[in-house]
Amino acid sequence: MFYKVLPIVEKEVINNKYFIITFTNFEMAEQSCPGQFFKLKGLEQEFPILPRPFSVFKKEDSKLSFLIKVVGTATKNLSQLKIEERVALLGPLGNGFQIHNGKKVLIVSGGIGYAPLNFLRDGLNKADNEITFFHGGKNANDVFSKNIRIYTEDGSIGEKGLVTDGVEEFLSQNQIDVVYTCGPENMLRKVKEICEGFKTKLYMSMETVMACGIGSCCGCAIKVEENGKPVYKKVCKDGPVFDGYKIV
Amino acid sequence: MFYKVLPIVEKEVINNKYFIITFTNFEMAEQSCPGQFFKLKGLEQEFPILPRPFSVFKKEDSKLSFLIKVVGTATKNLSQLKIEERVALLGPLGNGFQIHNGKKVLIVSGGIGYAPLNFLRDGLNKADNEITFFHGGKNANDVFSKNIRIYTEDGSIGEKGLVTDGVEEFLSQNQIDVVYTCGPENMLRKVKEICEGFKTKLYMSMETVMACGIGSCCGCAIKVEENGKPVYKKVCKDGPVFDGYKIV
Amino acid sequence: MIDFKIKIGKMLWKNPVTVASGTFGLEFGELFDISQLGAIVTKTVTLHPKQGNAPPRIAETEAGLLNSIGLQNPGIENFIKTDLHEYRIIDTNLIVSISADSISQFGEVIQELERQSGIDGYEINVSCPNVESEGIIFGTDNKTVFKLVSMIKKTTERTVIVKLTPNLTSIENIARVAENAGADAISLINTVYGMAIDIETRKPKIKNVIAGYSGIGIKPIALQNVFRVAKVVKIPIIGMGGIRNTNDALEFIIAGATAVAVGTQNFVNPLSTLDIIQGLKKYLDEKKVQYKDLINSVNF
Amino acid sequence: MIDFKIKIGKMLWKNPVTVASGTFGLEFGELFDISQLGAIVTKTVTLHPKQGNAPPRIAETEAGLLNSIGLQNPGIENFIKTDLHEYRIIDTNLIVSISADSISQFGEVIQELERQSGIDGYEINVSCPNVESEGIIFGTDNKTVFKLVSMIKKTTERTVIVKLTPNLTSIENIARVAENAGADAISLINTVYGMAIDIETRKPKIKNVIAGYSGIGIKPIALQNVFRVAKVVKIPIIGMGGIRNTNDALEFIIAGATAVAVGTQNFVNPLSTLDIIQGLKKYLDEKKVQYKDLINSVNF
Ligand SMILES: Cc1cc2nc3c(=O)[nH]c(=O)nc-3n(C[C@H](O)[C@H](O)[C@H](O)COP(=O)(O)OP(=O)(O)OC[C@H]3O[C@@H](n4cnc5c(N)ncnc54)[C@H](O)[C@@H]3O)c2cc1C
Ligand SMILES: Cc1cc2nc3c(=O)[nH]c(=O)nc-3n(C[C@H](O)[C@H](O)[C@H](O)COP(=O)(O)OP(=O)(O)OC[C@H]3O[C@@H](n4cnc5c(N)ncnc54)[C@H](O)[C@@H]3O)c2cc1C
Ligand SMILES: Cc1cc2nc3c(=O)[nH]c(=O)nc-3n(C[C@H](O)[C@H](O)[C@H](O)COP(=O)(O)O)c2cc1C
Ligand SMILES: Cc1cc2nc3c(=O)[nH]c(=O)nc-3n(C[C@H](O)[C@H](O)[C@H](O)COP(=O)(O)O)c2cc1C
Ligand code: FES
Ligand code: FES
Repeated sequence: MFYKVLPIVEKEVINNKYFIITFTNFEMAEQSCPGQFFKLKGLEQEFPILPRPFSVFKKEDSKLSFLIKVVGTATKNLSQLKIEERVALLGPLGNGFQIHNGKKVLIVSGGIGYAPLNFLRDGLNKADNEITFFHGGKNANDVFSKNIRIYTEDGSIGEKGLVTDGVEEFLSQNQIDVVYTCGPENMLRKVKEICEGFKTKLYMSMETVMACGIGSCCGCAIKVEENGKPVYKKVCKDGPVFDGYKIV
Repeated sequence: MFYKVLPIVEKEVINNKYFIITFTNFEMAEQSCPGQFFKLKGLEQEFPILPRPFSVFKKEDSKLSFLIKVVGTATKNLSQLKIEERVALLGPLGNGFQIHNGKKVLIVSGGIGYAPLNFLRDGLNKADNEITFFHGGKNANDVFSKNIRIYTEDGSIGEKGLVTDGVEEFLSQNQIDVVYTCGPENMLRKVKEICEGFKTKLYMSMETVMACGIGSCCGCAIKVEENGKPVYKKVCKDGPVFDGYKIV
Repeated sequence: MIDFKIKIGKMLWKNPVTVASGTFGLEFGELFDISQLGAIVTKTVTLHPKQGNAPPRIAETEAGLLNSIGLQNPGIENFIKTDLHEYRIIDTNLIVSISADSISQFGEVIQELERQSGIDGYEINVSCPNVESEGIIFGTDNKTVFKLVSMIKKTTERTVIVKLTPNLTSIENIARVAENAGADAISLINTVYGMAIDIETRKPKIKNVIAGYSGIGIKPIALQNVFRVAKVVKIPIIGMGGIRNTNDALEFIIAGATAVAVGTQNFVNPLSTLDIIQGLKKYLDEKKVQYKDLINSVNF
Repeated sequence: MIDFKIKIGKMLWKNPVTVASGTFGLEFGELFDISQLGAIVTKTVTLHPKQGNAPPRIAETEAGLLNSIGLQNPGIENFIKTDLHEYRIIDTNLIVSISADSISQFGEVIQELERQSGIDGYEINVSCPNVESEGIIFGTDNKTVFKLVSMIKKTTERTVIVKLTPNLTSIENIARVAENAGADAISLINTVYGMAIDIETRKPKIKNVIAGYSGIGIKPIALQNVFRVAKVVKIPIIGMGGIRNTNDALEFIIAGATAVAVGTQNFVNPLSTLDIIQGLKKYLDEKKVQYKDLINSVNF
């Protein structure tokens, strides 16, 4: 974990909702694993106050990229930064995805949930997993790769429907060991329901509002089952990836 | 007095401290007199909260220009706006300079105090006054016109010294009816001292922190002598121009 | 057609939006038709003229405003001769904000105003020191508030609104006391005590040192005060503190305010009250909610 | 060489900068050498483990942060077994923040801690309800504070700091009471009550509804509290509330704080305490002032 102020070295605007920014830092990149995240804040941007958490989307040598969706002020502010402008980064943070070797895995991604799963895919590939990647979005604007199975609510690209429709079908026809997922709450709930039926392993990346991001403030509590009892865990430190079946 | 959101139609960066922005609005321009001011705030700029007061620097038909010095956050924010970006304007506000006809007048300007005096000069010209214009600044960067008598503290342009040095000399050699002045507090105090000796009329444009700008909040109080007694006047409404001898 | 007429005491407001005392004046009439407001609250007036505090009286902080105007006002007699004449012909409710040094002086001010027509209500500003009890702020002392409000209620048939200060341990207690003493409504919050220092000169940014803090920085504080008071009183609440726009106003209404007042934001956008009136209409329309169902509707 | 060693009770601090309870933890040690701080204040610990409040516990407002963590902590026994072991080897002052439901429970916590070495002081967090007196917040009741602090002073030789809540009518009174009861220092302010509502869902943004407001939006409030307390007590004050940088820290010191604590800003820039230590040195150097001459030096 490091705190550094770095200039943006690359910026790619995907469409008016999504963009990618890239930083170069050897130490930060070296330590980053799939599922981990950074807190980011434009150096000159006073408000909103809290740096926001973003998953590592891609790592290439010393380069770290973040895929960001504009949803409110902090993300809008970040979207307005230009190459060379400076961002304060804290990370890598949290526990990433557990990567098994040589398994049959399914990745289920919804909307911006794609960000950590994109990086995860690289990790899974290196560990000789057989990967199927499902991604769902509202429309073509929410799709970041064509190389995977796509569902959109309006059918503007890929299949029309919810990504979870495809998951159900796929799991009933394929023997899958592990499911990795990240996306909106409703989708996660549905994925969990489906996976329960098929008894796959299930890793879920969760979101809560964060303050410190490093486990000090207890702000990011989430209720998780532990030894049969519900307890509060810290999404920033104990997660963001949890055993999906343990989320209360 | 109007409240309008207008796009910047012209912008001139004089140097890294000063810039001029121009708006077009017939009604606002029509009502504006020398010495009056507007409150300005970039429409998308939430903090600082209060719009800031700026004197009318130039009026040409429907065009209103402001000469602005970057001193803190609000002025920095304004300096970063580009043509077409929108600014909320409230004005014209306050009582401007009283303009007499056919007098011998001296204008004494210090730093950004030049802004209202530049517009004043046009008004005085129309009323057949014989004008001498003294301007002082720290260095060449604080000088906006070469057509006048310049003093700089470092001597980088014009005479080396304080503008008030020149005023003393000038008044002792010339019969002047009216002195108009705007600038830093020390300068105003000195100008007053000098003018007292020569019994000229003296109009001073004053600055205080302002909230409403229209006379409602009593926030901009300044102590002024009235009927021999000190009373609080509102710089935004009773001023910003006052009889210089009455400032306590 | 959205209907959001509300009742505050004996007053019927055409909409729930007004202005916070001291942040508004007749000057705004040059910018818009101020009869469109649900009510107008005047600057606080006192028995005798007050010249106000020494400047600087205003300073901006990172997220709000500090002020220490010191209730500058021409005194009740001049107020009646000048401003009141103009205010009373404006076709909306007129609420005169008043303050005094002692309970009896409050009485004198009200008596003067009772002789005048065109006034619909009084807002009792209790955020100032009571010379009769060692300068303790009226609004922090339950007994004094009870006596004061009871006395005023006996003196007038007009609507009596008590404006609370947030600078105390229990806003609920003082609100209950005001209600029990007969207050028709409560408005809150007045400014929060605040201070700022210029580190170069080491001077306080406000000459009077401790000042009143207003604006967006106090919104969370104001909201919780409104919410807590709404739980313990039945009379309507006029909520204020940092309201800038429709969304801010909605938070106050949901928290328990029947009406909202705009203060500091009048200095930023003098038309913001109108924007809020429009914005509330739009929200009610889009959400298909009745205004009265929105008030005090926190969804736990 | 700038010397700004200060004394807080029996503690000698190498510089006047610490952290606000609950906003810091051993994790920061991965980012910088936390022995550079004048002192470390732990999260508040209680006798029994506390699971904390239901989420959401954190929400950002326009100019600050709302939190309602609910004092989540592993309880004193686990604290001693885990965190304390790591804290005590760090070469700076260790202040354990404690809270309890009753005076006697405060006593039990202190007794546990008294058996442990490596602790330099206690910060008594009195911003929570006292079950023995109908849930009234300890820190708003003069008598309770007097009893509590007197009891603690009898139990320990270590430095006792009382951390005040600003949510009361007179911070001066409670500060005086704490001093009279023997407190070695006062720290202030704890969070201000605040609230925010999501207007789409009408849900409170914090599950627990009323929360603690911190960050830059409370700075003017914190400053005036420090200023007022500095006028009435002789013991040192640890000032906090919205401090982000050297300039903010200087305001507190000029207002009367002997030391400053950084809270919410730790979430923004985890190294801000170090920046402030450096910045203060630079200011003293440039202005050629002694640190002690800066404390409580408002220039009227
Ligand atoms: C572990 C983690 C990884 C994430 N990875 C990505 C990513 O790779 N790409 C991406 O676009 N988004 C990601 N997010 C979500 C991203 O953090 C939010 O979209 C962002 O904080 C919104 O800020 P805003 O000011 O633009 O919006 P706001 O208007 O402030 O908030 C919109 C929503 O964002 C969330 N949010 C607000 N403040 C915080 C905070 N302090 N901490 C966390 N969430 C907050 C809340 O759910 C809120 O309702 C991630 C979140 C978490 C917790
Ligand atoms: C009637 C009048 C006319 C003016 N005309 C011009 C002009 O033509 N060009 C120009 O560059 N400047 C002018 N000024 C000064 C200008 O308003 C300030 O420089 C500006 O407000 C600074 O804002 P800031 O945020 O950049 O700086 P800050 O860091 O906020 O403040 C720097 C200084 O600006 C002043 N200031 C701060 N807030 C306010 C406020 N709300 N109202 C008034 N002053 C404030 C204070 O003296 C403060 O110390 C005028 C001021 C007044 C009162
Ligand atoms: C400049 C100024 C002057 C004020 N004068 C008064 C006053 O005379 N009487 C009063 O009851 N409140 C006064 N207030 C308080 C406001 O009415 C209001 O309660 C407070 O500012 C909170 O609202 P806001 O955050 O929207 O400004 C004043 C506030 C400001 C900013
Ligand atoms: C997330 C969070 C947790 C806190 N927990 C505690 C706590 O356990 N004990 C305590 O005395 N104060 C606690 N506080 C209050 C801070 O110590 C501090 O008094 C307050 O936040 C004001 O300082 P700031 O504005 O710099 O954050 C907490 C504050 C925050 C933001
Ligand atoms: S955000 Fe602070 S503990 Fe997770
Ligand atoms: S700024 Fe409000 S009266 Fe002048």
